[in-house]
Amino acid sequence: MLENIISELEKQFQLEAVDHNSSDLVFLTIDRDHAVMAIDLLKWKFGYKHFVLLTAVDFLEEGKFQLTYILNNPDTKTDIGVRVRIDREDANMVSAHHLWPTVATYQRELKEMFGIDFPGSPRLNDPFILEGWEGTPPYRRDFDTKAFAASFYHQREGRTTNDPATYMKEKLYPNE
Amino acid sequence: MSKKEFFPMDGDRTKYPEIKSDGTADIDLSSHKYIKLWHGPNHPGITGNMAVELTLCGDEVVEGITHVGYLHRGFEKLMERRKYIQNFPLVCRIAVPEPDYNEYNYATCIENLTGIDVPEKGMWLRTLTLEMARLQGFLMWIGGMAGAIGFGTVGQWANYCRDLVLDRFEELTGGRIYHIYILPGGVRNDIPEGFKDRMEKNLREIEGFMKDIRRAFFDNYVFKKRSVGVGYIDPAWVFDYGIVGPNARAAGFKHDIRKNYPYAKYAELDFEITTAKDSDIYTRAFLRFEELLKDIDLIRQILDKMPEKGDHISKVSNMMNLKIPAGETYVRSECTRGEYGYYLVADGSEYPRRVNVRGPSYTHGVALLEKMLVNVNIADVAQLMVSLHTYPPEIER
Amino acid sequence: MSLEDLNKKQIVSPDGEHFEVDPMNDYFCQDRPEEVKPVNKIVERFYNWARSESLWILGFGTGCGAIEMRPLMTPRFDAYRFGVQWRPTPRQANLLIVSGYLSTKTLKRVIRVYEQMQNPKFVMGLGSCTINGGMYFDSYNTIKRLDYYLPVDVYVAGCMPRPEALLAGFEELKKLIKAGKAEGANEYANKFDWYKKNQKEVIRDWDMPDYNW
Amino acid sequence: MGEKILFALISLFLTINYGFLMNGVIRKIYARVGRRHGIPFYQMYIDLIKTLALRTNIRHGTMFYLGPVFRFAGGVGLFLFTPVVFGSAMFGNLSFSGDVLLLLSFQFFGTLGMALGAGESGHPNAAIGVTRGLAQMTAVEVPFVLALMGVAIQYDSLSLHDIVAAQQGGIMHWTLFTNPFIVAAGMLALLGSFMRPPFDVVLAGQEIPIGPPTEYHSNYMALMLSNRAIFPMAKAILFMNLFFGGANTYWEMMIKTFAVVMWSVFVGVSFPRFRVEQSIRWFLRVPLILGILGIVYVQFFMS
Repeated sequence: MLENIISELEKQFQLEAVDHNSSDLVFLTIDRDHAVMAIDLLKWKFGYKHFVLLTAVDFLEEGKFQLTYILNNPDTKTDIGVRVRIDREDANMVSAHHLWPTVATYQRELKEMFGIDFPGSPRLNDPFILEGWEGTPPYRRDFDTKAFAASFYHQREGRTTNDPATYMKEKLYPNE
Repeated sequence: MSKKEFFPMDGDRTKYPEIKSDGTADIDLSSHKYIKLWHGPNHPGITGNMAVELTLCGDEVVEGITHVGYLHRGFEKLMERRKYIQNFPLVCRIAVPEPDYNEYNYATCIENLTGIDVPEKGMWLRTLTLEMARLQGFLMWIGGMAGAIGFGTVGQWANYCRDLVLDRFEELTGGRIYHIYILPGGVRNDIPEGFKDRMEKNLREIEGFMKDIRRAFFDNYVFKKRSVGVGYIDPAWVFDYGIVGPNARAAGFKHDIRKNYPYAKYAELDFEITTAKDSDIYTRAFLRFEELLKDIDLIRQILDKMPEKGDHISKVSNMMNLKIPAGETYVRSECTRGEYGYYLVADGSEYPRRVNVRGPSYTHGVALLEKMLVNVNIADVAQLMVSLHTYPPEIER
Repeated sequence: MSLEDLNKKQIVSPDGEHFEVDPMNDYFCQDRPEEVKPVNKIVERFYNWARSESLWILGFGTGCGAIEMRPLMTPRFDAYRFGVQWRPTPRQANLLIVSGYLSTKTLKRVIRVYEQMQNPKFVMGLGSCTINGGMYFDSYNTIKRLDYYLPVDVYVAGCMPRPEALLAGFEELKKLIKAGKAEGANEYANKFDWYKKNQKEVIRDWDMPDYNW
Repeated sequence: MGEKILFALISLFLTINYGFLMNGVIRKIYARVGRRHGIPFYQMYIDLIKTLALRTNIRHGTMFYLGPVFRFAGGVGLFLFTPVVFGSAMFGNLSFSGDVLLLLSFQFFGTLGMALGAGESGHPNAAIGVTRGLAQMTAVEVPFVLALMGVAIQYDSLSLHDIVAAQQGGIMHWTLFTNPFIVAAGMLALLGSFMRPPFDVVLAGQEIPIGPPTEYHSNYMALMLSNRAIFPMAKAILFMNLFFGGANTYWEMMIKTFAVVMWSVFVGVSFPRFRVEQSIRWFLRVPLILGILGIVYVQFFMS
């Protein structure tokens, strides 16, 4: 089932990688410019009409963001994850809000939390979750939340940190 | 003078507000025809800590904008800097009314990527907790629904029933709200002795209350008058707006993850997908009520079919510093609000690269709610929100 | 609300009348809060008894602790027995329960709500996250200790605190009020500058008046 | 005359306390239906003291202050001109011939005053609540006035004293049995003016918190709490006089008013609330028809 769709897609697009997670979940990697077209095709031709989620993964070491669109076909009960690698610098992506109105919400969140731009997406620049945030978008991996929290907020003294494995061993099984 | 001219606001209300060419509503605030009103965050008629910015024309909402983020703690960021096992206390706090779904999804993500097996009894116990979580979630929801239209009596009864379920949760897991019961490889504790009898006693009491609630609430003239025909969900919106769960089933979309994508032990249980037609507030409420009754039945089935003996958790070596090979997976389950999904990306280290939570409220509470708020009476905003069963922490995490 | 809304502006009434609105003066009271000393000791003791026996909670669920509010007010735990009631508007409430972690976005609303409550007013911090950040100690969006931003009378520890713990918290608060030690409103007035400094350090887009009544 | 005023004040004092305790009992009943223990029955007094004990208060202008005063005055006025106990010098109050008309205006007086006050408070919730309240009150007045007219026609008098006098001499002389239609219309109208579900969208906690009293606190709130004690009592006494044969002793009054109030309480615990336009439509259907039937009955079958 999924193989047919993938071979169909391979005819039209350059699939960079195909990872079979299980019999009904497969992840594809498509380049930035063709990804939304492929999603369009998946939606209208192959019946992947339920949009599950859109999120980004920060691969700081490679200088890339990975956008993941997970689509679900409720009839065949299969999922396809479309992965797109985009540059971390000047991150932007083709908007997919014309396919599902609800995608605009995900794109608003990604814009705010990762700083990924989706030109043309409605209300993209309205504050969504954060208020008055300045500096690095918080979900980027180079934003150190602990250092930020320690310097920005008033802390109560006396907090200690333990390594869970050794601490648990000391407390619970001191003789082992 | 015709009736239409005499009552210009009568007739087809969907024409107001007029839509401009760019798709936004034509609302001129300086014309003094409109009132801006914040429904929340400090408002008893709001589901959790979120806000809806309403523009009113008379008693009618012409535009609603959802504001979320009041509960944002940055879970997905915090999870990236904790080890896999350390994340279990975090994940359950994403959705407070039903924390077990978070634990289940997250644990299953880890199991999928590492190949940890779950023993038979562990699976049954997981199914039990998930179903109990659904039951108490629906009970709380009925309380909220009744409260949203000023029916405190039913709200009290429903919360009384919920406390009975929480008692059993406490017995099974040790926690009232947060359980941290489901771990990779199974569940934390075995089932206590005599649990089944006590559960049965509670279920019987709840069923008795449900009979009363059905008579007092769902057969209530005023409630029907208030809710029939209000807050209609067009079946055509189901995919556009990512509607899942009872909201979609009430619109006629036969989709239940427990049945369509059987997880845990649902394949061995006997139940049917509840569907309805013409999703208005009453239909959705009644559908949830029917699901609640089915949950009671399912809990009985689970307790009957659960094996007496067996391990509840498999041995996992080096759980504290669990390393997961690079890979990604998506796991879904059916909570009271619909599809609850976890997307986990592992990069081979002891820390997850990314965990993304797909809360069902994410689509219900923002895009869909904003659409449905238009042309709704201001008095119906609260019950509309409750009937969608939005829960803000899922939206912002 | 944004900062621009606070600037002076011209408004045309429906009759075509022009008039100028200065929101800072017209909509808000700019006066600082002032300490109000109790007048008579015996009367005050009687009043304190009444205050302690009639706690009106503001119905503002700021965090996940709000989920235990329903069991608290419903048959199992029934806080009404102790004169604890629930009020939807800050004007009539005198007890603010900060139920759990506060993101900076909520903190702003909580400060406004707190300032709209009338003296005497009490604050109860619920959960470990209001005490020292709890499990969100490294979160970039939640405050780590509540007492730097609002005067807290009672903390209820736990994550999350059970309704029994809350009832115990009410009893503790009642004792404090009866002893005349719950003077949070006066403390807020006395240390107003300090509190405002702390609040402004955390809330980066301060787009409201310094004191909202 | 001076004696009369003194007696009226005494009966006001007694009845306001009865009202406070009654409110406590009502909340207790609400709690028991919801399987709770409920607040102490004397909680209303503590609340009153506490609201008076607030150290600061915000005033939004003169009308804001006068709103609760008007409301309280409306409640007290309604009470003072209603004979509490028939034929008693002590509890006869300032009843005079034609007082039914005065009571009608006192009914609305408080609501109007509250509307002005809440409007001045500047809170949108208060304004929305007040418009709802006025609209609903107007709809409630229609069956109520019909019932009142029916009673006035039936006994050929506009004096409550005469109306009660005409109902003496056994239970079968009560309006309840001589003309059940107008009593039904009046009792349904009573539900609307008591601000309990299903007609309490004015003070709805969830839909619009909490309507007109949104901005009120401290002394203003205390006045409104007192009004909540006296106004339903006055209303219940009025209904008792109109429909249930008045009272010959204070105890009889207490029992009868308790029954009248409980009627609204029992309806209140078993229904959610209507939207305002639904409740207006409802009042303009069933109670209105009953009221007209009652008048027709009085006109054509009783004379």
